[in-house]
Amino acid sequence: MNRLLSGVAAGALLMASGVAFAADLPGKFPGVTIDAKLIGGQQYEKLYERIGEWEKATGGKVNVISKKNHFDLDKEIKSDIASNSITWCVGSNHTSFAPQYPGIYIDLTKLLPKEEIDAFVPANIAAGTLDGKLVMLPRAQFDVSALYYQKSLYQDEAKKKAYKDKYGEDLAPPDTFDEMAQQAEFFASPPDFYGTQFAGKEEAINGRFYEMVIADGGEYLDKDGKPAFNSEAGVKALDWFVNLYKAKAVPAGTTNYLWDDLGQGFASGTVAINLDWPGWAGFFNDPKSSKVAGNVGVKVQPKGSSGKRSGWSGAHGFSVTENCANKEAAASLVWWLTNEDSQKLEAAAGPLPTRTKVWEWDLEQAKSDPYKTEVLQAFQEAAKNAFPVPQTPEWIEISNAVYPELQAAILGDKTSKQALDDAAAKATQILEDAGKL
Amino acid sequence: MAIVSLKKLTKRYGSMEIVHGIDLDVADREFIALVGPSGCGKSTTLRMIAGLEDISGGTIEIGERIVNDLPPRSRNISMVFQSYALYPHMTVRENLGFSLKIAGAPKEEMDRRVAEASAILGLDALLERRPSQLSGGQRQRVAMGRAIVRDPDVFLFDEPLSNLDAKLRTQMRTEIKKLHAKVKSTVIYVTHDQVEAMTLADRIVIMRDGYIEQVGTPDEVFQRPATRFVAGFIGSPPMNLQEATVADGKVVFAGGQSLPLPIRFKAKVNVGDKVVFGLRPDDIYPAGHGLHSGDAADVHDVELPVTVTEPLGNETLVFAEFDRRDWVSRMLNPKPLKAGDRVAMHFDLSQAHLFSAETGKSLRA
Amino acid sequence: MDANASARLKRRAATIAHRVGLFLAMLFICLPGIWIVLSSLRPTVEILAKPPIWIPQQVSLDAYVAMFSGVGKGGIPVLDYFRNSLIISVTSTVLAIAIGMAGGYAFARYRFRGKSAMFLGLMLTRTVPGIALSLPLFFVYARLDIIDTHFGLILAYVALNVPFTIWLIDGFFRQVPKDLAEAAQIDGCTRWQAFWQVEFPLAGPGIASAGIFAFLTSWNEFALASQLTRSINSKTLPVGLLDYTAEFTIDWRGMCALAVVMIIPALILTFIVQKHLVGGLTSGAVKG
Amino acid sequence: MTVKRLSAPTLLLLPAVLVLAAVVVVPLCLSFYSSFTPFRLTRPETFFTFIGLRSYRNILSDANFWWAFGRTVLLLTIALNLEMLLGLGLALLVEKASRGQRLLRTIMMFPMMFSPILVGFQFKFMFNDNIGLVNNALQSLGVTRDAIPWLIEGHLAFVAISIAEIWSSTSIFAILILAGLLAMPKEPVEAARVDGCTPWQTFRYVTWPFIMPFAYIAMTIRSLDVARAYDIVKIMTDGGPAGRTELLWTLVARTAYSDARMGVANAMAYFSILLSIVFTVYFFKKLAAARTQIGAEW
Repeated sequence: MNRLLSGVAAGALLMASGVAFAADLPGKFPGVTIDAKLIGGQQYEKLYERIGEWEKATGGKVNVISKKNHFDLDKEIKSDIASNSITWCVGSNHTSFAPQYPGIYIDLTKLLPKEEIDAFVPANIAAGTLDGKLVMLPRAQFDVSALYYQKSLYQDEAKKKAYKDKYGEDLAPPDTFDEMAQQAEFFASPPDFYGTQFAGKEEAINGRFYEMVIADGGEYLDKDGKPAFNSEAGVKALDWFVNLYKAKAVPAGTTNYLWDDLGQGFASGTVAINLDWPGWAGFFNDPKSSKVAGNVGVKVQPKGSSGKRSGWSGAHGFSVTENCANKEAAASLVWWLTNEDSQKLEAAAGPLPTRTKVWEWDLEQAKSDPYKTEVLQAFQEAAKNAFPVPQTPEWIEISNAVYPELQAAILGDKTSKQALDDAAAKATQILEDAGKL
Repeated sequence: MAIVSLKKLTKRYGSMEIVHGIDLDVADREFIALVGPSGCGKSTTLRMIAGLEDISGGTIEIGERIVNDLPPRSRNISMVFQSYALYPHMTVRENLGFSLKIAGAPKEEMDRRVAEASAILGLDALLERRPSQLSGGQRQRVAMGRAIVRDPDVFLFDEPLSNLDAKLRTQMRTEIKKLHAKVKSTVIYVTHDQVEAMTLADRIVIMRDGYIEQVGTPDEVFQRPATRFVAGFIGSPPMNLQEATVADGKVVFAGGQSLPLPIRFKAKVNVGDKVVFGLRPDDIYPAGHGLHSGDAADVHDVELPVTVTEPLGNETLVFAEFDRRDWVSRMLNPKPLKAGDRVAMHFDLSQAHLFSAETGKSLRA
Repeated sequence: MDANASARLKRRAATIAHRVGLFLAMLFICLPGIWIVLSSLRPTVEILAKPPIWIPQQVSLDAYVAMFSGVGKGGIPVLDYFRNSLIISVTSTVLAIAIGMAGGYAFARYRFRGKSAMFLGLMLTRTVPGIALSLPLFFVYARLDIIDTHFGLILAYVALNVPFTIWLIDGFFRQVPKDLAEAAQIDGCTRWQAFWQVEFPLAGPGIASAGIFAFLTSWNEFALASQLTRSINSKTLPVGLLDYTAEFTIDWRGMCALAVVMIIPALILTFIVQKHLVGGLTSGAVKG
Repeated sequence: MTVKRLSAPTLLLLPAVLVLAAVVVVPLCLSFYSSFTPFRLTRPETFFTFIGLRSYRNILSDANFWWAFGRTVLLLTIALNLEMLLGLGLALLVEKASRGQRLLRTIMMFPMMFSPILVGFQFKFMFNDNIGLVNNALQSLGVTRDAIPWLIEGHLAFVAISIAEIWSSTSIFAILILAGLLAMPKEPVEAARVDGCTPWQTFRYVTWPFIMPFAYIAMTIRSLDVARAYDIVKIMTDGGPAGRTELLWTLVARTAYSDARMGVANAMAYFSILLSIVFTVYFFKKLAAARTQIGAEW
């Protein structure tokens, strides 16, 4: 019902504001057909209904030639590059994958008016810029993590007292990673209840590790692009994971968890604190899907030992290929899918927008809903500390080399230092092979 | 008119020759049996006639038409297989009518001919059954019925009775003979059982190792075997055959014992010739218990110890030791004998055969 | 008397043991399936409950309704996927069977040089893992411009299934006595007629079982399909399963519902032909 | 005529050969070539750089590769043998049942209807340490209090993968062995019983030799198709954690697509093909031997 209402609202807004840009954007492209590869998945689909409107407004036509999740889309794009068959115009893109194929997309600043690009949150534009080229325009699918927690735990007098007795501090949602670990251990009662959890494999663990290295004052790659995560800060960051695992404050299966396991774990009410993505906010508070509905608190991500908060972030967006025959039309479509109306449409369902105006609108909309306001405020705060993955084409490959080492340390096969040294050696090798060092 | 004529018919698999250029003429409406041990090439020959095997050389004529390269269906033949090869997914009626259906015969004709064949073979009650619901004998009859329905120039039988028990086999043998009398087609019948061949055929073709050893009427091949092989193959129990050397007026066996040289061979052999001496069990018998009265001109008597006896009721096969080997004799009007008894044996040398030890050919004039 | 009594007892014990064993085995086989069906009917909160809720409290068809309710409303283009899967699986099965019949017949009925080497060679093409094949195949397909088409996937599945169908069908033709085809030829059939009138009907159940194997392989294949399909033009159900996974989430209930939709046709088909399937694999003694 | 006959098998085999050449052989040649290049998906120009055997040398000296290789062999050996044993047991159980054969056989084949990828998801959820069915059941039944980390602990993860693999593939063994049991003549078994064999001896010396070819057929079929285990493992653990369940196929897939190092991945893939070939040829040999042993022309 909620969704329906917001859809109607978005539709109304669209009617109102559509006139403003009609002069230059979206433009007229009768007879032009744009082949597009789009990310598939229910939550992304709503936006694609707007494609029909673009077609009506411009006379162009959009032909969706692929719809898959980003991992498969990545595979597909790589196959296309390899077989020299990039015959399409518009592709879904993601800040984590984009650095792998900088060459195939055009610089959107050349095709779109400056004021349109300035309307985005600058950090998001920076994340989509590779070597000075704006390769993607972000849609309202911006991701940075914030802390979800079960409110009731912090209101329980017995727990408060026990915590105070044990640690001499008041029990409150954690502000630092150290506090978070301490509380996680305090709340944990395996196998029925866990203090926290983390995604334990692939880019997920590597990304979290990356985030914490920064928060602890370290660097992942130094300014020369050399792996630098086997520093003191790195060891401290990794130890955080190792100690939680050792203390059984996280589920034993956590090293095999990905995001979906985390979300479902928290929704099952068996996890106290969860550092997670904005996409889950609605899910966690929906009694149909979550046992903790009504009991969810959200807070900005904790500080590291350096006092810095850090937000490893990602954003979905759309890019236009160099091979595209009608780049103006393609750019117009990309703009259309990321313009204010589109972002409002998407943001209404929960995800974070990337346009400044839409943030404001979003907060305004949430006024009557305290939970949503809390969520948005927390994430807006979190977004201030956001940064994308290092923009090197080898990032994914490095990630694949590093994460098994992180897992080895967490599971106790290696010490943190040893694991990081091994990982750094592998990463260095990869960069050398690629001719980057 | 269905004369079958094979000329220099040869079959090779790669470099191996299975049938070595055989010649054979089969007269119209003749019943001819191809007989021989397994691997002698008789089935291959039949299958070449049927068109199921390519021929490697020579010609095959059926009804004065060369059919070398014609497919089976164009040869106007029918064949009864050892396994019967009934189509398991069709009823008896469908099996019988199958060839007509393929030929596109009208329904009335099909029904008529199936009914005819079924009447001849007594299959009326079985027409709607499937082969799996039939007994061995019934299947055999269906297989023959299927062959009859086609009204072929030539019937080919490939060991049709070998899957039946002894009693049924005898019975079916008679039926085949009757059938031939009725349908009057040319029949080529392959069997490894010489009794079948003898009882059924007008002429018998005895094959060995891809060669024809002898062609003749049952009487001819029995009485005048052309080779040692034929002599040993035809007749039950088989002919006693022993290697021997011709000496002055006698044949001396390996063990040193000897028999007089049969009179009719006196002019055919020389002293020192290596020969094979053959005498059928019917021509060795205890005095007074033989086919013949025993007073023929060329009879030789020896007293021999009995080793084994096989009583068959009306006769007893007596195995007696001579020259350290067992010789089989057929004793008519049997008298009780037991192992170890010594008995006087008549050797009817007028019926004896001599074959060249070297070529195996009969030394008879 | 004593011996008889104890033997009887033993036999009864064996019967009971057999029943229990059978029940446990069937339970083990069915449990994951039952669990999937249940999961598709229960709200996520119940599936993931801790402590577990064993007896379903709220059962609904919401997931199925959502699945069919169209893009943007929690739905996926399941009808398109279903249609693609059906077209691709059926066509590739029919083709694989046709080609397999030709090849199997050649192996069963003809002698030719290098036969066993040829046979092994054909079989070994099947050993190439899909994951090793997917990219080079993609290259070839990209050149031929048959990516994301039914034809492309059908071709791939035919190749995937042909070695196996040749092998099975070869075996079935061997079991049909050569005599029968020969008898048919003497009865006036051409070789072609003899094949269709006699050998084919007899090998029929066997061919049906080869067909089932081929169909299930195509119906369930993922590795190649995920590489060679891209959009609703050709995406099949197994690839469609991934629509329920996104960057951060898996809609387990929806996935289970789609899984049920996927399994039911295969289940019905197998139930119908299972008699032929086992019978086809056994059809041994044609001759009585 | 002779010419025509000669070409008949050729003609009959032609479609199969053509399809396989197009879909398997040509792409394989392509990938074989690329295994001698440093080919990266994202840099197509590398396809034309020739580096000889360097990829192979690198692989051969890579301990992780050999671990994956060994683990794959181990998984295949364990899984195939267990599948055969369980399939045999299942077939015997079903064959003995006097009623409900149709239903039982359908249930027996049930797992064949599950796409491997679905099997992967399903077992991943069932083995989840926190909310998975297995741990829930064990805890509810009071077997354990702990959350057993099925997919984490080295041996357990291997066990979990094996269970999923076995669950999904035992059917094939069961169905083929059942076919063998049904095709088996009854007389030898009866003879053995009269001759004083115990049920076990009857099975060991009479039944088993007869159904052995069927078991080997199943083995061969499975070894042709083992790589389908990839889908399962990919979803369940994807080789992790810390490479504890890394198999050749997961390694190849990650190297090929995620790392985009296609050249190296193809070199690895050739080892996995080799492995499949060795298994297949081995079982073919066994099959031939078993056939001649009982003189069954199957």
